[in-house]
Amino acid sequence: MGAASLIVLIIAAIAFSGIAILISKFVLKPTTNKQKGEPYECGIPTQGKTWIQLNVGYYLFALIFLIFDVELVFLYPWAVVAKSAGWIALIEIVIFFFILFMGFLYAHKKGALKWM
Amino acid sequence: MYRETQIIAGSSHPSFAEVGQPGEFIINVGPQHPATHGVLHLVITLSGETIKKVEPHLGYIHRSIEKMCESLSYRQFIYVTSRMDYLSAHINNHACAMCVEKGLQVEIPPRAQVIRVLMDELTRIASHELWWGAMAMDLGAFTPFFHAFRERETINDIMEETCGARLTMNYMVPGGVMQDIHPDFQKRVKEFIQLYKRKVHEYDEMVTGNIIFQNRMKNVGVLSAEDAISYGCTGPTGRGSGVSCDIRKLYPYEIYSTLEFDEVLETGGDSFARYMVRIREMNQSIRIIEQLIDNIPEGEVLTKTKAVLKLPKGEFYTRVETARGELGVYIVSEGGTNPFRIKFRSPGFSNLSVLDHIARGSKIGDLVAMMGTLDLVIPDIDR
Amino acid sequence: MSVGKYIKDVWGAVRSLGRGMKRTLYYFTHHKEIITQQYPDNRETLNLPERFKGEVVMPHDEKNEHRCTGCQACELACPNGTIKVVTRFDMIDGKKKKAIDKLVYHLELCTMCNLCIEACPSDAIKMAQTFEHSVFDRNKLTKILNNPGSKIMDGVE
Amino acid sequence: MTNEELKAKITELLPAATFEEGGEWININIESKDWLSAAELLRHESSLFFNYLFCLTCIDWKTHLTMVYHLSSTQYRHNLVVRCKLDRNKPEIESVSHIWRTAEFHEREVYELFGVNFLNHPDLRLLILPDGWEGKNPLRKDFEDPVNMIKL
Amino acid sequence: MWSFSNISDNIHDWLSANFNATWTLIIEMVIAGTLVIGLFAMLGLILVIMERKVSAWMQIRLGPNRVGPKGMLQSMADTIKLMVKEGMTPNGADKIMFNLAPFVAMIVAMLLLAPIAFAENFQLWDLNIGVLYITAVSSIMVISILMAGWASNNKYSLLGAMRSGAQIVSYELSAGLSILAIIVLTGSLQVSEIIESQRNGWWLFKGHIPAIIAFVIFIIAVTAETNRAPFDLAEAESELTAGFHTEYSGMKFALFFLAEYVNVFIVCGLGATIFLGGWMPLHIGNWTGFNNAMDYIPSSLWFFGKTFFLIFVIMWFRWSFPRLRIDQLLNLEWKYLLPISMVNLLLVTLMAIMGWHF
Repeated sequence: MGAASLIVLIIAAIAFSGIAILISKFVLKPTTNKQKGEPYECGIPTQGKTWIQLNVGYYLFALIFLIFDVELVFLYPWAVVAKSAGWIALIEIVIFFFILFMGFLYAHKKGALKWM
Repeated sequence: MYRETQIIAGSSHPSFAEVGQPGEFIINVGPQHPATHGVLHLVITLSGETIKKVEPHLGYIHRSIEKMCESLSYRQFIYVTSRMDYLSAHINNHACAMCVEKGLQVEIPPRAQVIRVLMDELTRIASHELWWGAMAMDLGAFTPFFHAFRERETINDIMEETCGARLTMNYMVPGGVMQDIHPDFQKRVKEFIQLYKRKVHEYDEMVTGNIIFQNRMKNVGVLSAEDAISYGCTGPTGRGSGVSCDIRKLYPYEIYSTLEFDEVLETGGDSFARYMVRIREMNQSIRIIEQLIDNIPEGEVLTKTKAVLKLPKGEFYTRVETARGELGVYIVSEGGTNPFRIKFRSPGFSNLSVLDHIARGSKIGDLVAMMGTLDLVIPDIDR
Repeated sequence: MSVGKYIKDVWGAVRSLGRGMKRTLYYFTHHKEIITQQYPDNRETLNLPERFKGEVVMPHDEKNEHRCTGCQACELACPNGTIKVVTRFDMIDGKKKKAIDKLVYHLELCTMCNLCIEACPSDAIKMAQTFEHSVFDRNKLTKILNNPGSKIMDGVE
Repeated sequence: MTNEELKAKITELLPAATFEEGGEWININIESKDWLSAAELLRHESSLFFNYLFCLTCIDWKTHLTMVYHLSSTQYRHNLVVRCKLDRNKPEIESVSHIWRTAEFHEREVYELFGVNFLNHPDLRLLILPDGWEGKNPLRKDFEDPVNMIKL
Repeated sequence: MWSFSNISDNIHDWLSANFNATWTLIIEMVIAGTLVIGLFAMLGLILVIMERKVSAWMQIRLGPNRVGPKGMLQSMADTIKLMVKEGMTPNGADKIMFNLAPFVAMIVAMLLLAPIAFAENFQLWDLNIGVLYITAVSSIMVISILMAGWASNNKYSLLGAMRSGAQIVSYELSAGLSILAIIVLTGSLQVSEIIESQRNGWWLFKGHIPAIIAFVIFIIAVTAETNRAPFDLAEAESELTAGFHTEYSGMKFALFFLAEYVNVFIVCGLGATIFLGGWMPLHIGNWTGFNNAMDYIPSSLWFFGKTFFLIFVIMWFRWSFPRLRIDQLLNLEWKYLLPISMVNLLLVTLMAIMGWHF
């Protein structure tokens, strides 16, 4: 069916979720009370702000990931032709991995991979 | 007869009014949290995933058992203590009955002594089984919980047959035990021992030997021996830190001095050591039961006591080893039919107090492992 | 970390996980190990041990007679006021004789501690093996144990 | 150490303490103002070495309060009971939570249930009772629970 | 022989005979959309009951057995229950983001269906970079989780979302590398070609040990990517109650739930396609009789059979293991899976060049 299928899928997803939510909206009468809308924190009112700056630990992995994922994208076209390119491909990838691994080791040594 | 009391707990905590550094936030774990197994409320200060401070807030199910006991007679108050540490109800009852007997200065018949010890050890196994399952569930493995319940239910069935209840038995009374054991008791206990021996290797396969589990437990919540003593940690929590604190060995009561069993000690002090202490303790309990099950002496199970018990003026203290640690029962008598004051030194209360000390600097996931291995039973803490 | 130790670590980890998976697969394929009880369906075959403490009952014989003398030992023994004995005085053969009017039992307060049964000198009450106590109205939990019109058995003092 | 040896040793080290007969363990009475120094002595004196406080509680005698400390030594396995009489209207005693860490929670419990004020306690707040609970101390003998369920 | 491709061809022929090209396309799109929604709903129902039964049997329980024959309609009842629940939005939440997040999750899960070959010649879009497409689109999933976690204005949700962010992006690397190991052997990213290359045997068997290592790493990585236990840190019910969907209720929660299960299905389908030959029947060497017998089983059954086997394996993990801690999770990825899969990729390349595989 080709690329048109993507449109079908997106519409299907929206329709499915939309209809499901709408049905549940129609089926019941919402009730309200004071506590209902409070964020759940084991039944205790939450203290302090929730939307705060978070520890850098989480983001560091995103950064490292970014670097590695870009390398991974390079690998896809290489992988397709690797078999036909033969030894050149292997040598190339060894060099590529060597550099990548050095970067990895550097990150490891710097403690970027240790959770803080 | 009933009136609802309005208790608004934890509405404002002065020490937490101001929030500390940026990136730190305060999270409430409990009273309705899957990992607290009851209504423990922990206020945790977090920085990212790292715990800066843990502060327990208690009292959600505080029934003031100590006050209640002051208005109950020496026969009656024992039933309340089953509701303290409900997982080792027999041992609580045992401690209270022993304390009253100490005051009355009665000897209990040898048959009752053996039955009491047998029941205690069965309770200990049942309690550890539940702890094992619940702790594995806290760490995210659901299956062991059900496997542990299979063995635990067997014990509960045995209890039900003899004592008539599965959890809060009120079987031990001053002077002995309430009823003689059921005729099938010995057979059923032997069957249970067989079942346990057949299944015990599964504990190792499912949890103990599992690499994920070991990594979750090792070097988590390390408690040194000095701190364990200073914080009053007893039971498997203290013994995991290498503190010899088994009351059954140190201050033997009933027939424990004649029995062959080892005090289980681990030196790691981390969660894994506490875990291993309990696992090995179950084997020791099985060993005690095996020694006794064929050697229950014949005879009476209940010494004749007066219908209304009166303790002489004085103070009486007994210490027993429950599944969680040292339980102390302290009765102050003024010579009347009711205790003047009763204090229960519950093991969970002291074990909880160490949580803040060992949890600082670890992750949220570790907190669950620590709480699991401290084996907190909230009614025991709240009493 | 040497490469050898690295490989050994990985192998050890895989093996320990494999053991756990073997165990769960065993139970997955062995349905006879299942321990679930089909509770409301197996009501007929459900056997509770005779000592099971369900609720306090007062057995009556076929002549509608019970053994309770109204001595109030159970009321005194009860730690939380579950039992209330209401007595009256019957005139039997010109003598005043104490007998129970009602024995009120609050199931909602009862903790099944068995102390009343131990205290009873004439074995008038016993524990029943019932356990399905839930009702929609709390008042239904307050029970009167003696049957209407019942009287004390001969020979029980 | 046996009880007699212990008694002799304590008489020597704590002349202010008075002994009380009864019970399986040595009982001593100490003035509440002497308690902190006595506690440090009991904990750190190498021949006594009471490093384990296994029970800390309070008794309301209607005329006065008594703090009861059950001490034990994990090294010598001897036990000691220490009592301190407190004024019922203004109960005050030094905290020992820096000597035995377990005292911190137990003292908080006694603080709210008996109203004993522990001086120099690091964090003397309500532990069990709900916030805003003031003045009434449930385990005092004159405390009446307005919602007491059972009247016997 | 009965097969999906015959049916779809017949429909297509009938439509083109009766309508013009535009209408044919529109009607086909409508049919496809309905089918996809049906597949979605069915997958949700089947996978939920499957999970509950698998967990029950592993836990020596019976599992749901009251609704329908042997409890098979239990998930239907659950759906109805979720439908009549109120899907509420908490007061302090970012309302737009909060309500958008389940939609994003669903769209991502739905989009992933495009290149999956359900049977012989039965595929929505056989694009030439099919595998890359799946890896690319599936990483959008993390956005919906982050949206949900952040918008909820709940600390548990926020922590859960942050965890899953770090987790999903990390495990994508080793998942990608283990897929690449097979891509090196096939020399194509197109799903149909990958399947075609396994006509004489599945890559899991043809690729010797490196392929098996790649397969194991792939399974571990996708378990982590779909937030399934033992890597369910985003939900971690004993630590964060329910993680990023703590505040979701009713149908909005159900959509996340459904999306998670469909994601599991898709990654398992991808695994089945790459390692186990997709809809290719099992052929062993030159056992002609055996091979013919295998051919007789419809291709769709082969695909679903393999996929459900992999789903079972992932469920098996879930009910066997405890949860990892966040730093251990990332250690596992960066210290073990990534280096191993890199070395493995080199091995596979060497193998491909030397022609050591069959």
